[in-house]
Amino acid sequence: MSFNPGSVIESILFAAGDSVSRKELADILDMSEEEITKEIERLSDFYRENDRGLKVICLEDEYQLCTAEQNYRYVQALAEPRRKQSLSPAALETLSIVAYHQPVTRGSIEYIRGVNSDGPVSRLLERGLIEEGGRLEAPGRPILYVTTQEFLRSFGLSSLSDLPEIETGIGAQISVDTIVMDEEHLEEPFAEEELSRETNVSEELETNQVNE
Amino acid sequence: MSFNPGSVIESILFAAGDSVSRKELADILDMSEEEITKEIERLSDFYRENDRGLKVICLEDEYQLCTAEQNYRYVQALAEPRRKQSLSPAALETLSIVAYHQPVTRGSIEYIRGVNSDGPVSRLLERGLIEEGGRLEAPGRPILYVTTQEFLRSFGLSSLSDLPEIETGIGAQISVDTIVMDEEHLEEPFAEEELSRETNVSEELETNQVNE
Amino acid sequence: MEENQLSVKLEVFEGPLELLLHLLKKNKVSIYDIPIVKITAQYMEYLDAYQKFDMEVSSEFLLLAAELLFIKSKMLLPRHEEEEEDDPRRDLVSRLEEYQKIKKAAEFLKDHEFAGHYNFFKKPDLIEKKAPDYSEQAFDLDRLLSAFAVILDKTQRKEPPPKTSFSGIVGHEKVSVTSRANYIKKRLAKERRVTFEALFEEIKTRPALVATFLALLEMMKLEIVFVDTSGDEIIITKLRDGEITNEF
Repeated sequence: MSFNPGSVIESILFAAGDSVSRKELADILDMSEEEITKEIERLSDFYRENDRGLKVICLEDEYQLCTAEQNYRYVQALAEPRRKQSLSPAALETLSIVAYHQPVTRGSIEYIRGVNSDGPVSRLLERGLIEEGGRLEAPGRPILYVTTQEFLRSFGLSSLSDLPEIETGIGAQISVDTIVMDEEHLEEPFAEEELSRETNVSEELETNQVNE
Repeated sequence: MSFNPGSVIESILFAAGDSVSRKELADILDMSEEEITKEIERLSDFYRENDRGLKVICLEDEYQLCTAEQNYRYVQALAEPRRKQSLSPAALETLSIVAYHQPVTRGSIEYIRGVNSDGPVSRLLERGLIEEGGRLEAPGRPILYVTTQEFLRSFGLSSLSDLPEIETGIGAQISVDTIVMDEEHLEEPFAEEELSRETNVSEELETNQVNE
Repeated sequence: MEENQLSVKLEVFEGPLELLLHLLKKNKVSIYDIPIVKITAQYMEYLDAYQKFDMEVSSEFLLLAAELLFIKSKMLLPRHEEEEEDDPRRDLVSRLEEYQKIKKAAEFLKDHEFAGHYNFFKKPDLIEKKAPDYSEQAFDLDRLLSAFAVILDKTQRKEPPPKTSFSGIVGHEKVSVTSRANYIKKRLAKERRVTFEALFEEIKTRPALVATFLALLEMMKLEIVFVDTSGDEIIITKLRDGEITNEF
């Protein structure tokens, strides 16, 4: 494999876990400091253009790798592992469908949502919010899904009959909002525009903390 | 900017600096564990295809970031010099026994090796390649040893299932551990009889050591 | 000379089982067919050689010697046909089998001993806990309410009567709190931090003002925004994304 300065710098900065001076990088890679500067710029561009989770920061004439700020809150979640995680809009949609149409097959869920729902279904199974409730007597005997007791507990319902009635002609259109969660469940959905905003605010937050 | 799971995983693994379980990633990203597995594969491919300086390693069901080996000599220039200290044949033998028979007691190790193994066991404990993994529910409640994540990392294994199956040829493979620990092995023809004999031999060995 | 070579070899053995395997290999016999008389004799020779050179023979070697002698004596005794299955060597064979297996495994590990040597790892980052708990922070509701009163007062002067109760207005003009929450979110996305006064500046009608204020309070409660009443100005910043789904 040919010598790839960007790759080498990435390895060095990663392993260092701290800032490394331009001079030191120049020495190790046997390149001039100007060349190092260019390589760093190239690496930064690469990270940005490919939407990587890393970022190079420059501190005087030292460089350091850090996590990209748009992923701030996920990294933060690492420090608080017991935090109750919110469900994604996809998972909430899927859960609504199971709640209102149970027992229901994966096929029906996908028909209603109009997209493949393997991910959300597995996620809900893992979280114990839905479970298998038998098989449909039809070709292939597809699994039927039902909500669990854990579902009732999590959403503060004492029974499925506590679910609000939905007056839509077509039973298919169930909006996420119809299942109103406890406030703690009102976690942020990862809407596209939301996320980009988040970036700004994270920066803002950090700035604030520094200033305080 | 849209939600990019690969980027988020990269940030998390970077910040963690240690292995992070698939489950924890699934919780933080609100994705199923299968989806996480796929994202990890995608990230690995991305690193390889773009000749990055990083690499994702899998340790059972945990993931960790490390530097790519092709940049080894550059990173070495920065880091503290690493000694490449080989393990003695005795330590390698002992490590093999722990790897294949875990959880395993010192008594069983000695029975299989036929010699006192205090030295190699301590050495492996010091190097962090094995660790205590509970006690055997038997008289004296002897310590059970298991291999560590460091063992997998050092030997470049993703999982204990990466250890090759060792062919021994004809005959029932009877060892202390398989008989004592796994009940399924008790189905082997001479199992019960063996058990009583082996117990005697182990005891003999231990008595010997005490006398020394 | 001959004996010297022998002693050098002796030192290399990890244990009695390795010595035994060595003897079997030298005699080109399988572990499943141990010529016990011959092997026992050779084994004893080795131990004698040890002692001759005043080298310490560990108890394990002696233990196996005893075992070999025991097996030998058992095999020399006349046996009944049906007892064939109970070969006195069986126990030893299974141990040798297991030991061989371990030797092979050790070879595999030896080959991979430095597989991970070329990867470097990073120390964990110190991830700050969400240091300030905004909900717990001293918050001056009175100050916020009086600030809002000032804004309402200003609008009232601009806007002619009739006056109605807040809830009536909200209901009547159909200004939803959710839509006002979205308005606040948009402002925060654009400006990052907004002063309380600036937030209400462009709002012209009382129903919208009240709904916006309610939305702000709700977003504070849900920790979507942080309202800082400690400084000269009341500053609103966003804490996280979030929706207000329930109308009230």
